[in-house]
Amino acid sequence: MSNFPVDKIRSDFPILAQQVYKRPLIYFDNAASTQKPRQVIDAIRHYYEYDNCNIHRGVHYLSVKATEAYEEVRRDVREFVNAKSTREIIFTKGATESLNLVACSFGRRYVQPGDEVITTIMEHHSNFVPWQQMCFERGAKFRVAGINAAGELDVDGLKAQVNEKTRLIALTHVSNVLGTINPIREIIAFAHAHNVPVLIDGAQGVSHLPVDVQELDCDFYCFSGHKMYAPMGIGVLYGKEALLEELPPYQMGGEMIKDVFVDHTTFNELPFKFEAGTPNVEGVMGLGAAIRYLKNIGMENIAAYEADLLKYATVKMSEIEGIRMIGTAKHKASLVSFLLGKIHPYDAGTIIDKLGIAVRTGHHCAMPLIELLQIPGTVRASFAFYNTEAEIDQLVAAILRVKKMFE
Amino acid sequence: MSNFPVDKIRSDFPILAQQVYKRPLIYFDNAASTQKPRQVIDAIRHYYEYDNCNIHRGVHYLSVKATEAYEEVRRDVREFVNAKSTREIIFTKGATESLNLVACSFGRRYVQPGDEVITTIMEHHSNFVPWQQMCFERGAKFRVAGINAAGELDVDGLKAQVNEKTRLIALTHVSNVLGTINPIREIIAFAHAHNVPVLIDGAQGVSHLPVDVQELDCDFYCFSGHKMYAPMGIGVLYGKEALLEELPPYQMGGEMIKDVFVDHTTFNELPFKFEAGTPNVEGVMGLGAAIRYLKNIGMENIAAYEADLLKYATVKMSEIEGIRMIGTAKHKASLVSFLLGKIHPYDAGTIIDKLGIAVRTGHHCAMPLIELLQIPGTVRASFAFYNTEAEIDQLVAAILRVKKMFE
Amino acid sequence: MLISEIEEQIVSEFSAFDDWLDKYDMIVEMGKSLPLIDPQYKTDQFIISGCQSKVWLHAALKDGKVHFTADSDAIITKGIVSLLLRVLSEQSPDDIISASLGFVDRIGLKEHLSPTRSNGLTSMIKQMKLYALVFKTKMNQKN
Amino acid sequence: MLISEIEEQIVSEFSAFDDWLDKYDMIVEMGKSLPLIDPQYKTDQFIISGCQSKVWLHAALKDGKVHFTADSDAIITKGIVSLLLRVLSEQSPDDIISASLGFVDRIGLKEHLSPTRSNGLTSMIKQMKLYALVFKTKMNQKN
Ligand SMILES: Cc1ncc(COP(=O)(O)O)c(C=O)c1O
Ligand SMILES: Cc1ncc(COP(=O)(O)O)c(C=O)c1O
Repeated sequence: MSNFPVDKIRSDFPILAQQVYKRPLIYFDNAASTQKPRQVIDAIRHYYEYDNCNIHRGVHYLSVKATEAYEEVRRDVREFVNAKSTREIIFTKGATESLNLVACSFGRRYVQPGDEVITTIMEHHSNFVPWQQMCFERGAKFRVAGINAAGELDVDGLKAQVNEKTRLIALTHVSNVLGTINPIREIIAFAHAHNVPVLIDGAQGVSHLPVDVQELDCDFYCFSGHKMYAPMGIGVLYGKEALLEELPPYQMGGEMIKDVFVDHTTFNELPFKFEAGTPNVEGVMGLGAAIRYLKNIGMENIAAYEADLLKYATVKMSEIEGIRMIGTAKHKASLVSFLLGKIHPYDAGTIIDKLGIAVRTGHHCAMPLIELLQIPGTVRASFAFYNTEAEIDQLVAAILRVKKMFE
Repeated sequence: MSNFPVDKIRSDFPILAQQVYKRPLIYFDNAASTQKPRQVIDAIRHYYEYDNCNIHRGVHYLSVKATEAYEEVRRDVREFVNAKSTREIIFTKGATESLNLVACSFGRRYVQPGDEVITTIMEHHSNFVPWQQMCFERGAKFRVAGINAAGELDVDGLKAQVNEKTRLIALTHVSNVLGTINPIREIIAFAHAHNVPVLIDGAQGVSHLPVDVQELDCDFYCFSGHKMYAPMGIGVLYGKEALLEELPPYQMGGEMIKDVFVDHTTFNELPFKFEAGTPNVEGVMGLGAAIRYLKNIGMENIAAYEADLLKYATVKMSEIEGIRMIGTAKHKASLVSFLLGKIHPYDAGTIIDKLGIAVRTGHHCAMPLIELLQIPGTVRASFAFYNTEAEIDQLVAAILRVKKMFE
Repeated sequence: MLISEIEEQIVSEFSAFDDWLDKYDMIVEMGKSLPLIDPQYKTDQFIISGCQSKVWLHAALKDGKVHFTADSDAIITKGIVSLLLRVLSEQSPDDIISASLGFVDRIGLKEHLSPTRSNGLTSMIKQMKLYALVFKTKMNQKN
Repeated sequence: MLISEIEEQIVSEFSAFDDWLDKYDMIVEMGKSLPLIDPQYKTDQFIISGCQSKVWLHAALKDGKVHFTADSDAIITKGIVSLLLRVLSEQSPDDIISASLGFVDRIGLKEHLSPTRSNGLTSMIKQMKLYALVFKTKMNQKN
């Protein structure tokens, strides 16, 4: 931990120098959205000052330059998650769109009445509702795997739900409420043994852990740029080429089209087939800069530093009387959800905020989980590699202040 | 024309100082995507340096601040197009997504086998293929209105296609190939007299003309930020509240959700009902800055200046021997599409580019129109209010050079 | 007392505090002392759901004045609810409908009433005004 | 001649021009002098469609060498096609498959072969190598 260059890293993030309520900002809402390093902000500015243009199909200088830069980032993303081919990397506007795209196109292609789709009770709404609604629409059965008391996936229960009618398993890499890192490799191997493809919601995975989609052997992997230090409005869908080839296109227009006639239309090849409309080239430039930034630090180093932060926070916070940690899985990403006695998360969050610390409170878009746990929500502090132990100490002090106030 | 402050305006656009092939850039590809003023670029930077955060549902300082800024821009957009209520302003990733959203949700709600949808032969693929495919899927008839020799919509022909089975008319405000400004008010009035709602593709309208959706009385109006000096990855769908209320949601997840249970989900109110996933707050901030910038200059002034540019270009270019103007409508926005004798657009565009002038060549994502005209595409110079007559003179010189080279 | 008078009163009470913590301490106290709502009204039918905290609201018309009772599962919300009740309860429908409630802003709690802050309080005010409107319509019909 | 030798030849021919306009003049000339493709091959079956210009390509195997003929509706494309034919036509399938075609970059026409430039030329090279591969397989089967 001592040789992780956190001071240098902090100086890359202009917003961390910001004051809120006359106190230095402590930003622990990273699971909602991460802050952006100078390198990403500069990449956006540079793009608009020198290269901005609509891409593909243009023959002029800027268009060729912007197109090449855009496709270069596709290669960077391919490498970042170790996909086999750039044909497997689709740019979307975010994880939610990636998930909706697959739910829609996979559903239309493969899901018939009586079929089944399995997800889990710890999913974010974005990986729950698209499947639920698609199943309703197509007359399929929507199955939901459970968890144990520590907030770990009931893997045996999930496996027991797999049968010959199962068309897909959609589950999260990391829970955004519990922090639980799911044993996705094991589940993928099991599912494949039963010929069931697996989609991984990597929105909370890719910013914390090195991801290798070939090693995982997952069929789809979805994530958002804004949760991995890149701009908003850009996301990625990774899919195995053979599967993506089979899926019908999702939105229509732009580069996803090959030929249009009054009575029919033919579609472009992968990956363009799924990229409708003028793409968010700016977002892609920013994503490229973010990936270069992360590569520079090293995902392994980030994971190790964040694991230390999590350990530190867990120890320090567990010492607080009356605290209840929500999510105590053995394998956890760097976030802590908690409740303080009978204090409502909204009350706690309001006071913690006034002390300059940004935490998130509420159901974190995972209402089925919150309902299962029969709690009013949680307070969640989620750490990034620019956070420090000193900041965690401040959080502990703030929590003590909250307790004093409400108890 | 003389008192339009074009020099001052040009100095707001950093990219216009850019050199390509050692020549000052002349950017005439504005219909594909416009350049961004400093004010927009700075708004993005400021957002990431001071306010960046995921919005809605957060109780902490940054989240409240970013949410308020986001909703403030919704009010700005409402005013910009004069919608009745902010509930009618949906943020999307672009015109293409807006159009796909309506095609999908409207189709599911209102289009049955045997019904009909009317569009026109001059549509951009993004306002053609979504309807075509939706009609195929739902067993509806896809009808296409034609044009006359000047590239003007055959309004009588379109009216004659309206019958009791017509569910919607989808047409463009301004053609991105021909420049034609369609008589949408007349068509909307006619359609409403037959109880048919009308969707307007405003991607090429909103940056050139003052738009008042209440005065037009259109039912939907769609546009992209990046074609109106705002960032990429952001767009708008305007829809009449009563209609939007009736449409089922499109993508699932995020703020569009009210309550989720394992066996059902309820959805949020307008406008949130159609905004799934973490929104592109950055894009919205940029859109707000762009709208303020445009308001400052005045859409009337912009329209007048661009009309002068168009007139100048039309006169000067018509003097070129062998030039064929594609699109000579009486009401035209500031773009010229043309062909030079038998010279292929690709050849012309390649040489014009080498002379530092960005024009677009090809079918401009309007293949049905290009097919109808039986041409290999066009060369298109599309003007923005930062362009000048002197730049048009250079284009004329470049065209003469092209003719010398290929004839 | 007039709504505007009560608002002034609250503003002057709060002006005694320099420190935001003291302000919140006071709100917490007020939250704790909010008269209990009749349990029969603490059901889903009377809930005003925000993302963060639940608010239950009930209203009755007595002698031309609206009598509100309310509760919340979060104490800060409850404190602000109690302020709203102090201002709006026992007032005439007309006065409630036209109340601007600027005091919340002036005592430095604006963010709790921001329409973009999903805490149910904005919906609560909307609901209170709606009740007032319904009562007003009823009263007019009787005349 | 070897593919690499022809490439060198072209590079040295082009090195005579300082001005890009002269380069393009030369390409236009080459485009105009490209031998006509047999009209029976100028059909949709032999088209390689890019967004910008159409390219028609035909290939035949003669004495272990591939004989290409091609055409395009755009003259610049045709000029570059003629360069590609000069390099790749009458070569063995193996040599075609392994050709790197770095000359296009070296003579400053790189953008015309960029895979992101939708002009059909990239697909044309792909198609030429595919023909070579098919012929190679055929030849091997015969042996
Ligand atoms: C686990 C998980 N999945 C999906 C999402 C949705 O991501 P986005 O809102 O960026 O589309 C989130 C974040 O909100 C998340 O935490
Ligand atoms: C008339 C018209 N409609 C729709 C679009 C699609 O816009 P976007 O690609 O920004 O979604 C365009 C631009 O490409 C257009 O010119």
